[in-house]
Amino acid sequence: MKFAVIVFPGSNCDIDMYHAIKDELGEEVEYVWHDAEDLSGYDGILLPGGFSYGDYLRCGAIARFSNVMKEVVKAAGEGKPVLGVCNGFQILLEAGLLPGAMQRNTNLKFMCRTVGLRIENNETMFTNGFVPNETIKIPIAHGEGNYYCDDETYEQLKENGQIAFTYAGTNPNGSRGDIAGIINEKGNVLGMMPHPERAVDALLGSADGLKLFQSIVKHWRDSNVVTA
Amino acid sequence: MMKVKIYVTLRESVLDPQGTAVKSSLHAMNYTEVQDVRIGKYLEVTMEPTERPLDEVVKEMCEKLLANTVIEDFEYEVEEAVTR
Amino acid sequence: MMKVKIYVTLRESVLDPQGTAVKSSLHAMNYTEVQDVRIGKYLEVTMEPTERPLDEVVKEMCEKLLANTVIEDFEYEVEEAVTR
Amino acid sequence: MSLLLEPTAEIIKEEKIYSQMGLTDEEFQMVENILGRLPNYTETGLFSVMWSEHCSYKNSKPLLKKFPVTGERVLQGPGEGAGIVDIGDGQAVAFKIESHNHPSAIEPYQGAATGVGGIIRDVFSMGARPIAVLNSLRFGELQTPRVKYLFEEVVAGIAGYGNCIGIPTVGGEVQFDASYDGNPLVNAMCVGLIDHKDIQKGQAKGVGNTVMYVGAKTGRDGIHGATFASEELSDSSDEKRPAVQVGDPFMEKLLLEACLELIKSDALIGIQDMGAAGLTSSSAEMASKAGSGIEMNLNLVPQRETGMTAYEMMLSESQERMLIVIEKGREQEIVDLFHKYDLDCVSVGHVTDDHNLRLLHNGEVVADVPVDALAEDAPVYYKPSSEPAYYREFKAMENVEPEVENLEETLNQLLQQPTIASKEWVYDQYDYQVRTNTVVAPGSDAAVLRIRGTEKALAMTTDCNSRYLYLDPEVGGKIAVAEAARNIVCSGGIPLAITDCLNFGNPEKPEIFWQMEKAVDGMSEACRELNTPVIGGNVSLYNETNGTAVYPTPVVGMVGLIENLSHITTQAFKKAGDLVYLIGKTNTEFGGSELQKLVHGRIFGQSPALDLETEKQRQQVLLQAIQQGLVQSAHDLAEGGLAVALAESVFGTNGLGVDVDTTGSAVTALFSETQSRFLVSVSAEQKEAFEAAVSDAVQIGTVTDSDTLVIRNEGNTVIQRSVKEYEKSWRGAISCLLN
Ligand SMILES: Nc1ncnc2c1ncn2[C@@H]1O[C@H](COP(=O)(O)OP(=O)(O)O)[C@@H](O)[C@H]1O
Ligand SMILES: [Mg+2]
Repeated sequence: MKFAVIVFPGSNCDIDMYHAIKDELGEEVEYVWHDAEDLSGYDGILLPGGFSYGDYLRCGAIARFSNVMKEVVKAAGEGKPVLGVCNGFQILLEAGLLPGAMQRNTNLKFMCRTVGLRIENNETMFTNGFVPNETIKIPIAHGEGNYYCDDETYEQLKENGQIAFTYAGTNPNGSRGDIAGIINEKGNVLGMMPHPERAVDALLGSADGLKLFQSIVKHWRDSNVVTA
Repeated sequence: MMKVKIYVTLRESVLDPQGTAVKSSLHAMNYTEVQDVRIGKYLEVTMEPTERPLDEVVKEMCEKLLANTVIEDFEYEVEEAVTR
Repeated sequence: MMKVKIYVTLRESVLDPQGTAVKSSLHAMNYTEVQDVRIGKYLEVTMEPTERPLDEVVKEMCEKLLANTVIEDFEYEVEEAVTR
Repeated sequence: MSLLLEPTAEIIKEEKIYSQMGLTDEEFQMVENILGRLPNYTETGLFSVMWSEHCSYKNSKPLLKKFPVTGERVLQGPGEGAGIVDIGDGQAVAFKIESHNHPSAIEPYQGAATGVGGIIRDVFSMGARPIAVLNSLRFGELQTPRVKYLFEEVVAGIAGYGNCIGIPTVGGEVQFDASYDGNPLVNAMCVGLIDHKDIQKGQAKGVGNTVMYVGAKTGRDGIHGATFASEELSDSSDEKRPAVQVGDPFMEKLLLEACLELIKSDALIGIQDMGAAGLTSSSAEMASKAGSGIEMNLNLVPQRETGMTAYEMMLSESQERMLIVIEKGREQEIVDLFHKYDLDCVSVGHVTDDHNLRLLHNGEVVADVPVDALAEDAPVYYKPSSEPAYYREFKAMENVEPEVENLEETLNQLLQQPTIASKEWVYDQYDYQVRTNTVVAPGSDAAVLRIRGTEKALAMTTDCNSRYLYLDPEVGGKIAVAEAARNIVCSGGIPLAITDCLNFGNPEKPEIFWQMEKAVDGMSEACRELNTPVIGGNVSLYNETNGTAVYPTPVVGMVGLIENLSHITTQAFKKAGDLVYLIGKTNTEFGGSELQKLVHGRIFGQSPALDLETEKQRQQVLLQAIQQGLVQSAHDLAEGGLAVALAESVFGTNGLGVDVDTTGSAVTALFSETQSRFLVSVSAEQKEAFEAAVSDAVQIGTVTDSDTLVIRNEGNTVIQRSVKEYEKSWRGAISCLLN
């Protein structure tokens, strides 16, 4: 399986994402610059964390107008897995690929720590490797991870099983319904604040995030075996 | 040259954590008359004359980029700016 | 009840990285008429009648907390607010 | 237009306008002699910034000469953006520390943020990829709203810049003391990795080569920042406001990536960041180092504001800019490289052979001065030094134990002292993980980062106990270096070298100069003994508010090499049943200690003693034991002594406890701050092997699974309290003080 790590000016978790895929997952991966015109050669699209365009104005607001985003929208439409982590999640929200918006953490501070995440839906292409309600340890590092959506949207998210992860234990940032990650209705676009790519090596504290990437590969293999 | 003043505010139904924090600070500083604080953005955009009607252009810029209409409202005023 | 609208802007020669980034983004989106963007804060403070003159109180709040006068200027307007 | 307002050369002299810029009468006379004529306004400005303490080290140069600066691993000593040390396999580590004290006192968020930005530029201008930043902070007591504001904003500024640019902030220290009330200290350190072949120098070589300006546009920010940094703060310092700069970490991220791409180009001759004194220092220093000259046309400098004068452009301290020299004729490829990152890159001049800095503006020569006079040949002063009366008084005092009634509660109070309390409130705001190399995050002794693709890692720390330095600058200076080395060793690393930031008061006062002199003597001796040469640093003087100096605070930043990932060790106990050892004898030493401060509300007497030979021997033996895999956890004893070290080792272990028995007087055993001691845990199976390896280790107890901290003295239980309770006090203390 071949992944693209999209690099916006100001992305800074691009390298981490790249190494997670290449060194720990063992799949093909390439960096793709924000002005790229074509993503058709990739099977999965990864939007890494960081501060695209300095997070100026609003997180993800400027990046969403990059050239490559048209291609990301197209890939999402084709059903390819699209994963946005942290700033990548914020960009997906700004681009309208996922519903809702991000606000500043309720304590108004950036926070970096490892938190517990509950798998709310293990039947997605991103979570099929987890058991239902499993709790995993994944780092967060963000200043604006306070997920907001209106009541109607929230009910829909719940009903459709679009809530992929919630914070287990204390909600660090005030997000609605303890939401840490959501998927789109079709199930192929995931946005999450925690950083699975930072949890792929026990030396650094946790390897729980690796299962997420393995889930994507497994789903891809399964569906490609059928069509091949 | 035109100067467009744009005010971006959080929608009423959306909680404003920053405003709440500022309100408590003001109370702690004994400004007890303060009932509520809402914090938004104030943008000054200097523009050359546009081909399309200015209102149309400004509104579009706000909707597309300057405000996130999922949680924010915007208003604007246009001022004729003096040429420097 | 009074509604005080406060505009906090960066002082003239202070660098505005946000404004610069937004300007380039608007250019990239083909709003080439945009000459300059400066980004500041807009606060709406609802207040009960004050004992001291309102102007004095608001100015003090701005200087002490709401604006960072080392790099920011502020202006405000007072509006009689409707009681809710 | 404002050119017309600039005073003429004659008026500058007659009305002593130069003195407002910071030049003395004698210095102005020197300038006149060098030029053989009167300097104009711009030229006077060039000399005044370049001859400020911040750029010229005119008061500290004689002292800096005392530092040992060479060693078998040193590839680049002091004098460039950052020092560089060999770590084998063609790789090296580049690091440097720098102060941003005065800007942070005026505008704490931007002051701290631009301090971080500046030190990062120093490191990548050497060609190194920055891999970590650390900081060392000093504030007044966390009691007044002003101090709380400074503390919160400084931390937010460091976080704001470091997080955005995506370099992990992995460690540091924060101490609180009334002497820093009006003059906080904000020191930032950056560590970078580099391949030997990529090492760059800030040199303008090759007559005819092109001088290019890259990065952010120049505005009127921070004009005369370097001069400002060389003055005492006073109540009117707020009027210096225009000296405050705003940082743009996003721009710096682009500049960083572009410059690291640039160093791979053989068109590059030299590169230097525009830090203090901006365009002036970068151009003059690059030319002076290469024995050449530079001519620039200031009309070509990218400008953010209209109507800027030559004086303003040359003295501006706008951030996120670099000056580079490239081979003539290859300008376009360099321009293209920077344009890919949306950055300005323009040719502004060329290298000459006349050893002058010549500036053109609007078709006229606006300055023409010898570069050496600006850079290398700045005046040097040998200031008078005199031993302060307080020192003699303290020296004569006996070491006595403070009186303590309730040891258990005293420990609880010590754990809440902001200097000892958990700094989680601080480092929770720093992204210490980005780039996924951080193996030991903040919260242990030194931070540890693995070097991807190898089995090696780097340990790094900043340290300085300024209370000891106040009581005895020479011994305190030694302790600062030794403590940093202890932290490296406890993490499993070989101490390599140090960078230092000398934060002192006004050097024109003989008692302050004496403190500097003694501190440097002590540090130099420790560096020699511990084989950690000084590869770079920074001096920040005039740290005074309304005439009162801060404690002498020469912050030590140290980097160590961990030869194998398996050597990485932390301070936390690992499992119940492990044996707890204390290495090093304990004496009654309370001068400058946390207990003395707690009990008496002030510090006095003698600082703890330090024997460098013992220190070195213990560090070597402990490091060997760690490398042989005989040690489960290691922690040096610092503020608060053994009791605090025990508590810190058991915190965060989720249910472990400890039970130890001490000998001698309980107060001394628990809280004395005798130096060169370590707390180590060892698994029971390795008891013999460990004891054979570390002969002066004494077993004092065991790790338990009781979640209780038990300390006995001569068999009597003096402390028995739940770890959770102590941990709560320790973890919550700082946020509690802030609310
Ligand atoms: N300003 C800071 N920034 C980042 N980490 C910090 C800061 N202050 C303290 N820390 C971290 O907290 C831990 C304890 O600090 P400290 O008590 O100074 O340790 P030590 O006494 O071993 O030098 C260390 O891991 C240190 O890196
Ligand atoms: Mg330590």
